[in-house]
Amino acid sequence: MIGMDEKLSFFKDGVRLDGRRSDELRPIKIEVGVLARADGSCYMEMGDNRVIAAVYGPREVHPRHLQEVTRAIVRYRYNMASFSVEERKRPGPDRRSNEVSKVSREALEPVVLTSYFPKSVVDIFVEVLQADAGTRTAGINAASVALADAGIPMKSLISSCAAGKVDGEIVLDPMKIEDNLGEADVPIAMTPGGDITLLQMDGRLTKDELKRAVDLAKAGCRQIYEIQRKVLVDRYSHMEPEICDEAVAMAGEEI
Amino acid sequence: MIGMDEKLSFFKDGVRLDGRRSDELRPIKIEVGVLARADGSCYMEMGDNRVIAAVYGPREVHPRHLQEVTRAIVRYRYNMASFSVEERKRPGPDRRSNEVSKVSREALEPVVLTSYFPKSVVDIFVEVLQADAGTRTAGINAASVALADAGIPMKSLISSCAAGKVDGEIVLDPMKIEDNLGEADVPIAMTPGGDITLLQMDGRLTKDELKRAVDLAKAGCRQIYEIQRKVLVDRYSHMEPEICDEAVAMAGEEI
Amino acid sequence: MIGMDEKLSFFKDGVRLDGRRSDELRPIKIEVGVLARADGSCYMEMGDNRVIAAVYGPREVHPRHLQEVTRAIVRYRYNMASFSVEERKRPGPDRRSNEVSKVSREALEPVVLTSYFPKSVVDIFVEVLQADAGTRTAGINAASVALADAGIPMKSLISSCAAGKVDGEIVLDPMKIEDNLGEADVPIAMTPGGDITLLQMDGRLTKDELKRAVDLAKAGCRQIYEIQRKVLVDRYSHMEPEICDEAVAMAGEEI
Amino acid sequence: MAEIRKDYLYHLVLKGERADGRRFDEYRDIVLETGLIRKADGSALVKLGKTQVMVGVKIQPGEPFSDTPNKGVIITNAELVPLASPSFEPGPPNEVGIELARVVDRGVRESGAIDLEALCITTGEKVWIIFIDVHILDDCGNLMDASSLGAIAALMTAKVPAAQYGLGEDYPLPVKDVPVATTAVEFGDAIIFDPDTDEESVADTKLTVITTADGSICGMQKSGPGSISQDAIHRIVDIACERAKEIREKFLEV
Amino acid sequence: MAEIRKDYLYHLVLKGERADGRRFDEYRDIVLETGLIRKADGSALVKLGKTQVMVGVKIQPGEPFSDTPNKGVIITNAELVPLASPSFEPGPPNEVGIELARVVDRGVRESGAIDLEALCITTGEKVWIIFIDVHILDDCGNLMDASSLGAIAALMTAKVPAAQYGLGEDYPLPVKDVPVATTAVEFGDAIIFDPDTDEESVADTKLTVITTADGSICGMQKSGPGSISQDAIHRIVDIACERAKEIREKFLEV
Amino acid sequence: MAEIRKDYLYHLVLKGERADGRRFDEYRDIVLETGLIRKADGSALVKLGKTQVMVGVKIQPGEPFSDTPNKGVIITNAELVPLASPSFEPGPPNEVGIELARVVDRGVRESGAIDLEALCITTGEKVWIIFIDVHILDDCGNLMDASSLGAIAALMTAKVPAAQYGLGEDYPLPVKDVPVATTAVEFGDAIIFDPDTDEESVADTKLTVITTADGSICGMQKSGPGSISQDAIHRIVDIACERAKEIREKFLEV
Repeated sequence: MIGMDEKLSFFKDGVRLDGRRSDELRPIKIEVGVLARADGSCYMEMGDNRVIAAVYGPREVHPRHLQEVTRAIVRYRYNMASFSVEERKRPGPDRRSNEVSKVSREALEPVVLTSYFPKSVVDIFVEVLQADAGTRTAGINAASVALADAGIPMKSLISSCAAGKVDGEIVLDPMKIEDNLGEADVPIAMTPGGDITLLQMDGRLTKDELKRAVDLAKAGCRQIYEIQRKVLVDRYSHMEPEICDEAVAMAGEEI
Repeated sequence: MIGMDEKLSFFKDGVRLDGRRSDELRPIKIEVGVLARADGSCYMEMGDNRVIAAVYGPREVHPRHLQEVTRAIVRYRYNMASFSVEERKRPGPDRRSNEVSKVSREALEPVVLTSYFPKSVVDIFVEVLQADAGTRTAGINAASVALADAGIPMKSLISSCAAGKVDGEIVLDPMKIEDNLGEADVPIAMTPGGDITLLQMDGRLTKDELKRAVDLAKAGCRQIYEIQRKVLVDRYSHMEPEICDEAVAMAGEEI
Repeated sequence: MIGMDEKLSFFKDGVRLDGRRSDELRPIKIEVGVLARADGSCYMEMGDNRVIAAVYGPREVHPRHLQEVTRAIVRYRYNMASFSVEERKRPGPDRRSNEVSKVSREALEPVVLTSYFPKSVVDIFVEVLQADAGTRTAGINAASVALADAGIPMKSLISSCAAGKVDGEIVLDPMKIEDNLGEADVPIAMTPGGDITLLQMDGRLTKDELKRAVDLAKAGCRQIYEIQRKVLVDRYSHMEPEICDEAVAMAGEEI
Repeated sequence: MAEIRKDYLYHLVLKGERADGRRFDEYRDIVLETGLIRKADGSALVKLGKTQVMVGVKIQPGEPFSDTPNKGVIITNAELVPLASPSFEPGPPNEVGIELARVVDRGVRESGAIDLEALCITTGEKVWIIFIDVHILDDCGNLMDASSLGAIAALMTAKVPAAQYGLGEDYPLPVKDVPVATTAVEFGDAIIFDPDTDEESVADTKLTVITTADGSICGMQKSGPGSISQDAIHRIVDIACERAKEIREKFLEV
Repeated sequence: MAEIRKDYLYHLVLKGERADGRRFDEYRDIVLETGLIRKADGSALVKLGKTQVMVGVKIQPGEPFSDTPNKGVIITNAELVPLASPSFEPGPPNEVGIELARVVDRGVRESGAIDLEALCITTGEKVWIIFIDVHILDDCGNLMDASSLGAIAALMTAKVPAAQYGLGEDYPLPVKDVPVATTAVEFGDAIIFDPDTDEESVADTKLTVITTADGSICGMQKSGPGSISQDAIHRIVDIACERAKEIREKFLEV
Repeated sequence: MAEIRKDYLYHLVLKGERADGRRFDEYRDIVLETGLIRKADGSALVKLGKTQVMVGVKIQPGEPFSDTPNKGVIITNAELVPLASPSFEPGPPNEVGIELARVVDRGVRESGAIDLEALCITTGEKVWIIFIDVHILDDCGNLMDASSLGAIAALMTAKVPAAQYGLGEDYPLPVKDVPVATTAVEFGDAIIFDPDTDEESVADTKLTVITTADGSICGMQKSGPGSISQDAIHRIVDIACERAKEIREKFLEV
């Protein structure tokens, strides 16, 4: 992933170009319930990434033949706004966003209690308003909170972030320039209990480096989980006890 | 809408380039019942515009989920033949024809008695064979007659034409060159009673000019209405009394 | 179909460029039952053409509104692999493959006993892995055998090949260079009884030449039929008697 | 179509008759008007009985195909717009529309009707592109023959709009042959020409034969889910040559 | 929407009231933030009550249209993404999205807001292409006004990224006029501005009027399957000019 | 798949067995044939048990991407044609087909298997485009491994058709590494390699690991709506490296 000409140092005085340590996440901001029409929603910033997730459902499935008799289906649509990237992107799905939608859905499905709502659908929509490496992980984080906000029963939240390799070193949560010119990228998602629900990798790593990357990304997920949990607790602790209990329970019980 | 280089006079000796006065329509020709397969049809020429409208229905709705329980739905498809314009147009709908279809449908829906035919559809198809500014208004005029020819119950006919501004003057029914190089275009459609069912405007007008344009276009609609009415009366007066009565009643009762 | 510059002789010492006589087919290889998932399948080589046909069904029709109450519908999808032709072909159907699919389906429909399976569909899929003139006829031959392999009741097999005109002479089964630079191409398909179920022609022929071309192509079809029949008999003669009887009966009874 | 109607048509044919009184090899009335569409470079409205087809020809400069750098390009398209029949649906051409366009195209192309080399402007760079757009207005049967007739009539009256592109004066499109399509169906032993919608649906298999001015055949297409005997094929070809000659003489004399 | 809710809204209007307590000609609160999207060349987030719209502007070199070789190009698109409403579906823009984009485009284009000739780089070869992308985030009614406001606000704060393409220094997009769209619905005799989703669905016919800084009208669109009286049109135009002026002064002062 | 079949497979695994008698880390028989498609510049037919995949490679001159002006281009596509499985439908690739193509592509790209700089013809203008087309013929499970194997085998036997384009003599495509994909599923505590269709549908989550000749990992993909433990991941990676080595030695020795 790196060309000779573009060689540049990703570290200066022991810290990364944006001042982070190797094991440090970018600044995170999460707001829950930001949309009026959606059943649940969440706005998230991870560094320069800006994404919004909305959840609709459980609701009726169209077209009908997609219905499952014993459980709800989950749909996930990851979409980049035309203006979210350097060069204007044509509107609509491309091959990359199709793949991201698939793996993101499969990152969340393991915790959604789909058997509670046979024949229905839970629709998750993620819009990327600004992209700076890590939009799929930011989208999964936001979607997880939006699901909780929509009151969709889940075994737990899902938290997601990537680890990468730059200048031979394993780093947490690579930003755009590290991702473009780095040597590897390993996005993961996991439950608070440590089960991996998303795992992709590209670049080049030894077995040992891979292990360190997964360990580091898991540590990142744990930090993100604490933030997700706090946001939900803050939002629902002002509500009537029973609603609050349910949301907080979901946010917390598995940690 | 006008560039300095292209400046030319749209009036010569007080009349327009094609010899019309400011408040004069282009020559109109209407033929009703021109197609054998359609339930109702109408061919119309307005100056150099040549359009055909066909109506099918009320008939069953496909796909089913578009059905409305309490009323018929109305669909309208405005389509330009590839050879209808200077530079060959790619077949199929583009953004402009999608918008024209929408506003044209909404120009006719107010008079169609949709509650008479729940769960069904009235399909209106308009093909533009030659275009010379004003095809949407010609299409609405033809579609209105085709609806009557199909025996679709309506509160009244709809008549449509545009007013424009060229060389600072408000003119009726702009032709292509006036539309391309003129300063504004205001297509309208209306019931014989004067209710506006289509109104669009682009270009630049003062409030006063707008009022004069709408007044002029309404006067044009009234003339067109008389022609539409005459064509239907002529056609159905040779028929059995009851059919004739119905069609003529529809054509005439509201004036 | 021929330009002056490209003029070349298609015959040398009385035989064609690949050593065949005018009335000789290219080498044919047929394998039946080559796919595990399909209900019936057949791989076929005709000269440099390589095609695979699969049959699924009778099975349920999706979408439902395509169902026929009194009979099975037959679908046929002819598809060329991107790498099957000189210049890479964009994946997916184009206008040519749509037409080939239609005429190929109509070449087989006359012998499929569709009334045995109301409301169902018999799906035939033909993939061209390498193309060298005559893919539609190879596809029909393979599909016919695959239908028998799937146990779809048929009145008879269908056999297909083309005749062409090169250097003023009528030849059987033109290969690519003969097709590209020749003067006419006449693909046909027929039942063992001689009924024509596919007939197309392009190029330029006199009435007399057309007759000779059809006669020659029919003779080719009869040879192909013998090969198809032998392949099916060989395959099913090792099976339990009743299955064998049925397949062999189908393969043979009409000759 | 109702079974009873099918039986009726069959029985008529057994008696040597057709529902509209025509002889088996008789065409419906043909009306041909050219030049109605001023914005097209050539156009023709064909009425074949109640069937109505408008064909427009547009001619524009464009790039040649890389394997024929000194030849003009023909692109034929047919739109079965839903205005023309309750069975047509909006959307890109389905296989019926594609087949129609390709058969019309085959007639024009294989007959050598257009002198493509005369349409080269700069070898390998710029040639004239001929767009033949078939727009079906009313489908009362036998679209193949109506569309093919419209196409050659529109081409024969088309002008190459050279002046508009600074390429000299306009000139008539160079037409070298006059292909005519003739379609028939087999009804038991009978062969019926120019089928209307009912006859098409009863017979379910058509044969279209396209012939050139010198009586050669330049295109054929069997269409529909049935079979046809070789004998019928040759009988259709014979009559098609005659019918095409009549149509050519009546409507397409240069 | 349930019939009972419709009746309720109607009765409120008869009493001179609206469900959220606004006057008939009163807008919901407007919040406008520009420059939030660093990767866009201009951007604006508009909140109109609970309606939220993000507009991004991207500016790239490209080819001019052949009939305007010395003018920049404006391309406007609106995405009604399914995140924004239970009634929006994935897929290419439907007619509602297309109409929205075209009305936003009409305001920008017909007002002459952008000096297109100043966006020519090399006549006939290269000009700046302005992409205006309207991304609906939350549809709580009156997308036309919110999107139009977002578009002009994003344009007014946009920079032409010349440096990135080796075409000199970045400079602000030359904006010459400030079109503002104002939408109203007719409710019996009453005219109600800035309708929310409920009001839109009850009234079923909207009129959007786009005005320029000098009080001219540069675009109008009646939208919805009903009719409107000429009297209502002129009353809406009068108030639209006033409202647009207020919005321009409050949010769009250069 | 019927529940009863699922239970059966689960119970087998608990006993340390698989339905077809394989060990947990055992592959089905692999048959690899290259060069069958003369019209392609490289081709490979892979049989992995009953799974059959044909991969064709076409190499043509074209334009480079603007951000890599001196590098060839790889374009990978996978067609899950309906011939190959009752669950495949005609139409453009769905998300399963897209994922398959992208994982195959990832292996080739990230391993650096193709020396892209050696495929530059004229910097910024013309480079060789490598089209890798994966054509699934019979889906009996584990398409990822079969397709990846077919892709690298086709590439290793491909010739750059330079002569045909007047660009010198044909030469073998420069291949620098040999990525091999290995896929496993987690079944309770057991890890099962090279799953067939039944095993895929019971386990519902797969992990594909792509390794290079030097034992590095150059691509991974968890696929399916379940979760996987970190422990399982590392166990799969360990065995994948071994299996890949065997496959490389047996089938892909240069």
